[in-house]
Amino acid sequence: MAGGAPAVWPPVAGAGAGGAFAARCLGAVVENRSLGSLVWLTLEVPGWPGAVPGQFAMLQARDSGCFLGRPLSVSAQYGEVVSFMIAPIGEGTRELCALSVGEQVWVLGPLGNGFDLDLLTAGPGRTVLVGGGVGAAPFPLLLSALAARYQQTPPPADAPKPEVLVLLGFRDASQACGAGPLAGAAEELEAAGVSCPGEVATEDGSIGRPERVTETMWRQVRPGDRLAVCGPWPMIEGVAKVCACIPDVQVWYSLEAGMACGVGSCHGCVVTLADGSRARVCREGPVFSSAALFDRGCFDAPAGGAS
Amino acid sequence: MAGGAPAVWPPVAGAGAGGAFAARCLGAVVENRSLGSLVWLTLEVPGWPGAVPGQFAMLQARDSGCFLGRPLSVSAQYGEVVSFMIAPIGEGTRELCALSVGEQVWVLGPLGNGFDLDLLTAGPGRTVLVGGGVGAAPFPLLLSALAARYQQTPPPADAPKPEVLVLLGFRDASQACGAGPLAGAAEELEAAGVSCPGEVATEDGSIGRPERVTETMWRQVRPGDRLAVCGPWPMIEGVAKVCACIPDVQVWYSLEAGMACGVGSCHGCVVTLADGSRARVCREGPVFSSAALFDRGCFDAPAGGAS
Amino acid sequence: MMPVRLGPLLLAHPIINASGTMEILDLAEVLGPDVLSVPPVAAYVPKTITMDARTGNPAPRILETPGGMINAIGLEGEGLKGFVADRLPRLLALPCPLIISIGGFSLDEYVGLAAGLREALEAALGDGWTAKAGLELNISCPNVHSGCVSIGSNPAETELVVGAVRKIWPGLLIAKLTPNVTDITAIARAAEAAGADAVAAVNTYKGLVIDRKTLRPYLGNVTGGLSGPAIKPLALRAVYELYETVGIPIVGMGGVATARDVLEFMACGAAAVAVGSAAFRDPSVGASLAVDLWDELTARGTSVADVVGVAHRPV
Amino acid sequence: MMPVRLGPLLLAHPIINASGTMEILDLAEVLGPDVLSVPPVAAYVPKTITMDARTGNPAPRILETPGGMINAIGLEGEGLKGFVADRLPRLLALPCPLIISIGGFSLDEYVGLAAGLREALEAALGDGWTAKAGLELNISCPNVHSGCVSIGSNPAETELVVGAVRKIWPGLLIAKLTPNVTDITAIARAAEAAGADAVAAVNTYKGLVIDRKTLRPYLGNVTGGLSGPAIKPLALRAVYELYETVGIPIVGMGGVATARDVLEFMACGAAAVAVGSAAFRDPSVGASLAVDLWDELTARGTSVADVVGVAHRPV
Ligand SMILES: Cc1cc2nc3c(=O)[nH]c(=O)nc-3n(C[C@H](O)[C@H](O)[C@H](O)COP(=O)(O)OP(=O)(O)OC[C@H]3O[C@@H](n4cnc5c(N)ncnc54)[C@H](O)[C@@H]3O)c2cc1C
Ligand SMILES: Cc1cc2nc3c(=O)[nH]c(=O)nc-3n(C[C@H](O)[C@H](O)[C@H](O)COP(=O)(O)OP(=O)(O)OC[C@H]3O[C@@H](n4cnc5c(N)ncnc54)[C@H](O)[C@@H]3O)c2cc1C
Ligand SMILES: Cc1cc2nc3c(=O)[nH]c(=O)nc-3n(C[C@H](O)[C@H](O)[C@H](O)COP(=O)(O)O)c2cc1C
Ligand SMILES: Cc1cc2nc3c(=O)[nH]c(=O)nc-3n(C[C@H](O)[C@H](O)[C@H](O)COP(=O)(O)O)c2cc1C
Ligand code: FES
Ligand code: FES
Repeated sequence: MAGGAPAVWPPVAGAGAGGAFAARCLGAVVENRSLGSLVWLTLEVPGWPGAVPGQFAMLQARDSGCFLGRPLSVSAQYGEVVSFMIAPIGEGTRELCALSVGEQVWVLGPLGNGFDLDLLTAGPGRTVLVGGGVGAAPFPLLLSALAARYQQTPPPADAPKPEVLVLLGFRDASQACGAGPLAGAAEELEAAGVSCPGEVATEDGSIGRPERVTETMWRQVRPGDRLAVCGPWPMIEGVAKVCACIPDVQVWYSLEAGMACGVGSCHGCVVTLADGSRARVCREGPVFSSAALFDRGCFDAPAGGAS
Repeated sequence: MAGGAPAVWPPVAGAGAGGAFAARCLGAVVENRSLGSLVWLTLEVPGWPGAVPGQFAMLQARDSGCFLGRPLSVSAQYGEVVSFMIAPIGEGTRELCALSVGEQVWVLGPLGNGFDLDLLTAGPGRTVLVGGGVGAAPFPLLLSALAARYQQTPPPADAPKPEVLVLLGFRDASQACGAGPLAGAAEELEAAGVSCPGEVATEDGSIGRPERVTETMWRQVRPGDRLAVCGPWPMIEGVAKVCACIPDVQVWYSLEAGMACGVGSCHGCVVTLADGSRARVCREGPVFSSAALFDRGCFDAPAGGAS
Repeated sequence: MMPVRLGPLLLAHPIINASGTMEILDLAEVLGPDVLSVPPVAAYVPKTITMDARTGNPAPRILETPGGMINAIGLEGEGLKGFVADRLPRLLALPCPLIISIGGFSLDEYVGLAAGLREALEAALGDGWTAKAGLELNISCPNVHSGCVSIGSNPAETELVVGAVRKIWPGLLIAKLTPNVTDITAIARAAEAAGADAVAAVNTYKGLVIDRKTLRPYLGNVTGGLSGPAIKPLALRAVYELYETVGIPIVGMGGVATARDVLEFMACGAAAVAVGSAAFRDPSVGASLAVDLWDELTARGTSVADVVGVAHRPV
Repeated sequence: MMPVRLGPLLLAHPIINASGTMEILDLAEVLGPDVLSVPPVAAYVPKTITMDARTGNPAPRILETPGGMINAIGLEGEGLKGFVADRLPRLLALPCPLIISIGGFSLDEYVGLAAGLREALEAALGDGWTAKAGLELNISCPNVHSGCVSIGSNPAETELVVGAVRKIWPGLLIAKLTPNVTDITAIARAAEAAGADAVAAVNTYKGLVIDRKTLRPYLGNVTGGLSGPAIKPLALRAVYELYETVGIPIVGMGGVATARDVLEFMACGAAAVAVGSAAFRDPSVGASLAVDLWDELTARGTSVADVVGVAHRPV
């Protein structure tokens, strides 16, 4: 320990750029599919270790004009083939959405905590997924993981058929195409003996009910339900207000925040928790329980928020 | 005149972005052809007014990661279809060389003074084109213009057959592919009754003579010749030293310089002239006579230079 | 839509050019005379005029950098006499006001430049000249080795120079500030106290680039000034702080490239906004900015008057 | 190849991290423990430690800007006690030296932080601790509203703080300078006179970004610090000027992203070079830089010793 400087330089002789410890790797686009106003981008990512649903990766087009990567939820994975659902809202996401098959992307991940499937399926209530806009991105992976789980451990034959309810809110029909990739995973669930109904709402009424997803929730969410919620902060607040009025619901929120590093280094992505402390969305999150986020476990005072 | 503020704002009502005065226009790539290590990029440029040989344009890929355009000589033009010969040496030129058909490019030009064909063809001597590397870029257009000129005003039948001699120096065979586009224009000249011999040298000897173009010049250039020279500054100096030793040659040099604007606004692209004054390569050049550039019209003291 | 008032000058809209970044007479020759009859800016600012003719710094003088560029031109120019004889008459024919930038290497030179210009303007236009032409004191050029920049980094010297020029210059008087100081507001207060009608912020940030081959300084002048989008956050902060400090109008600049940039400068407190380096890639960008700004303001249902300084007010 | 000496510390190569840009213990949890056994840097610099725990500034705290980023973290952290109890033992297990950054809001706090760390280091390592751990005085953070930044923009206060810490700190002592001053060399001279072993330059450049919807300041803290490639020319100039002014080693930083950037800082005079924001997009960039720098030096047939300061010598 004394002294402490390793004797050789370069630290890992002959290891080439990156040395022994290469955090990012280059993935290659294998599919770029348009989903209305969103893009379903599939990459082959060498060495991808598999993500927990709700985890994300920092993506950056190889010849990006941006300085930093962008956090994007893992939407699906089959071995080293990983899919993302991307809304092209700014320079970084537009670059990614414009990539053609064969072009390369820097991938750092999977990152963050993800959803806890044990907690989401514990107890007699249903599992309810609530997504706003591209907030639906983690749900295909989450539904697949739930299906795999029920397949491995089928519910007791005498118990009531488990149910996973999916409530999605979009701006318009073109964004609602983001619901498409959930269909396959929902079928996997049905095949595993779990019913998986869903409802779509759009703000402009162009498809589904003309309402916000919080209004759908008033009709659909019941005491005892366990919710996985993902969307922009205003929606998180809206959902929390609804949940404050329904007894005995437990909620896990996946938050958005501007991120520079995604790995806990910059302290840029903080959210203020109910106890006044600050947590990094990329490390302690992106998934937070309602108890952690809101006083008395539900939204009645502006505790903070990531934006 | 008093007061002086025009009464309306926006200055040109309803004119949309750019107003009445739009300096740049968007061209579209119609061909991207590889020429060894160079790229022959052809654009359709709406409203292209036609360039004098030796003029250049400032090009910038539409979604460029660079801040500024890059100066590139016009290599060929047929109406609004304009070609450039580009060496991908840095970010700006690499972006341009990577463009696919249909992608767009900001074009500002044609700019600069260009070569004076009257001067280049006056007198009994030959016209000699000397190019180093991608310095050959303006020569296809220059040869075409010379051909057109001889076609319009054929040389008197009793005069000796006029000659345009082309001497090109390249780093290696892969750069020497840049000589290709000159062949067609040379044929035009021959068809116009002008002989157009040429010689290629490469530094590594991989094609043509294993020498520098200045060595070729010692063998080829004769008293009375009129030279159009284009290449990087070290070559310009080398050529000037040769020319200092051959009586009665007149030389016009097309210079390179880092440019921000290409239109005379930034004063960034200056060269120091023989009289100690500074000239903008983009406005007063890029073509300068040996008399303007060098003391006693030839290189014997380091007068300055653009780099 | 209200025009913008800077001292005795009235500007049709808030977009002007930054000194040293647009040679409008060259543009007319290169791109056609339209640029003179319908200028892309609401007031034209020529490159800083010095007392004597200067050849400027040795090449190379410019290089692109990440998100911007660096330059070390070194106030090349024909000097006061040449300007007055050669370019001033043609610039006075523009259908917009003129803001003439001057740079001195001593207090005497600033006063001499102002006096010379006043004389020329009076001769050309008579008494009404103050409605046509104003003055910008460049006390902030980072690319000359003595003179103006040291003045601009010292409040006392700034007050002295601005005060001396103020005595003999009844027209618009702008002090152009350098950001290469610990506290730009102290310089601005000095300029205001000495009677400046407005401050312009910012000039370039002093930087250096290294030649990748030789590993020596790339620019002939060793150091240069950084400009372009890279510096926009720094310039916005300067304008924001100035708005909280001085009562006179601010001409904001530094990295402006889009109408949103213009809005941002106005929100921080700029009454007028200058575009500089972005005009190098597009000489007509001023005109686009004016039109786009109009559209942006209309879309937001607001006006120039309401936007200026809005960043300082609660939502 | 010679290692790099900074005071009593020996670094295996010139690449370290910039304070506040790498949480190596988090990295180990996220990316695997290799990062602890083969760190990507030659010395590890934790985020600035303050006396008391701090929650830092309100969100949002970061935004990408052209060629870089802006941040206003506000020295969030567990405070001295938490650091000593929780992280210090694990950081001392790294196979490389530790350079601990501290930030105070008064002279007493700086001295208290140094004393506390000295005590902890002596307890953990005995007498040999100065070969393992050094101190960086952050007198330059632009994102807190009192304390350290005002110290770092004043030569006299700098001399006072550095001198007071020097009295009780026998190990490596670095003063980290702010570039938001008229003359960074005056601050560096003060630090050198007070006994600093080295200076680090630069911290971030004070800037501001505007929320595109509300047109109000975007960052919770209103202003923030600009970093990344956008500031590299500014930082190079600071290092260049420091090398002409002080005799102690310079730790250069600001926009480093490639081995060529490292070379440029070394050419300007940096004995060691820190990578900051670029590690956000690639946490292993330090390791790549070290390897690539080795290759670059080999290709140029030169060495660290020959390259440092070469920009000041004729070709
Ligand atoms: C854990 C996590 C998972 C995510 N998963 C997904 C996903 O699966 N799919 C997806 O499409 N998105 C996802 N996002 C959001 C995504 O990361 C952002 O949309 C993306 O970073 C935007 O980058 P950009 O360069 O396209 O836009 P930028 O231009 O960087 O804009 C980014 C955000 O910052 C705001 N912003 C930028 N500049 C300003 C300014 N000056 N004033 C005000 N606001 C400004 C924008 O409104 C926008 O919300 C996720 C985010 C997080 C944190
Ligand atoms: C009038 C004119 C006509 C031209 N015509 C052509 C043409 O037809 N075809 C063609 O291929 N090229 C032509 N050029 C050259 C061309 O403009 C340049 O190659 C181009 O601007 C390079 O831009 P870039 O972004 O690719 O490289 P950059 O990275 O911008 O490099 C540009 C130049 O600056 C130097 N440079 C950049 N940074 C540094 C540094 N830190 N240290 C040292 N040197 C540095 C490089 O060596 C290079 O020479 C012409 C130039 C002029 C002035
Ligand atoms: C090439 C160049 C030349 C400049 N010359 C001058 C000048 O002569 N006088 C002056 O006051 N400012 C000069 N400036 C500074 C600009 O006027 C402006 O303050 C600065 O560039 C910031 O604006 P920008 O980022 O939009 O370019 C010059 C800037 C550049 C890039
Ligand atoms: C998010 C962030 C946090 C930082 N925190 C600190 C800090 O705690 N202490 C410090 O001395 N510098 C801090 N800095 C400044 C960096 O150490 C460095 O000086 C600066 O970012 C310039 O280097 P770069 O351009 O490579 O990032 C921080 C920078 C960033 C971007
Ligand atoms: S994004 Fe850097 S800490 Fe979360
Ligand atoms: S490139 Fe701007 S003056 Fe020539």
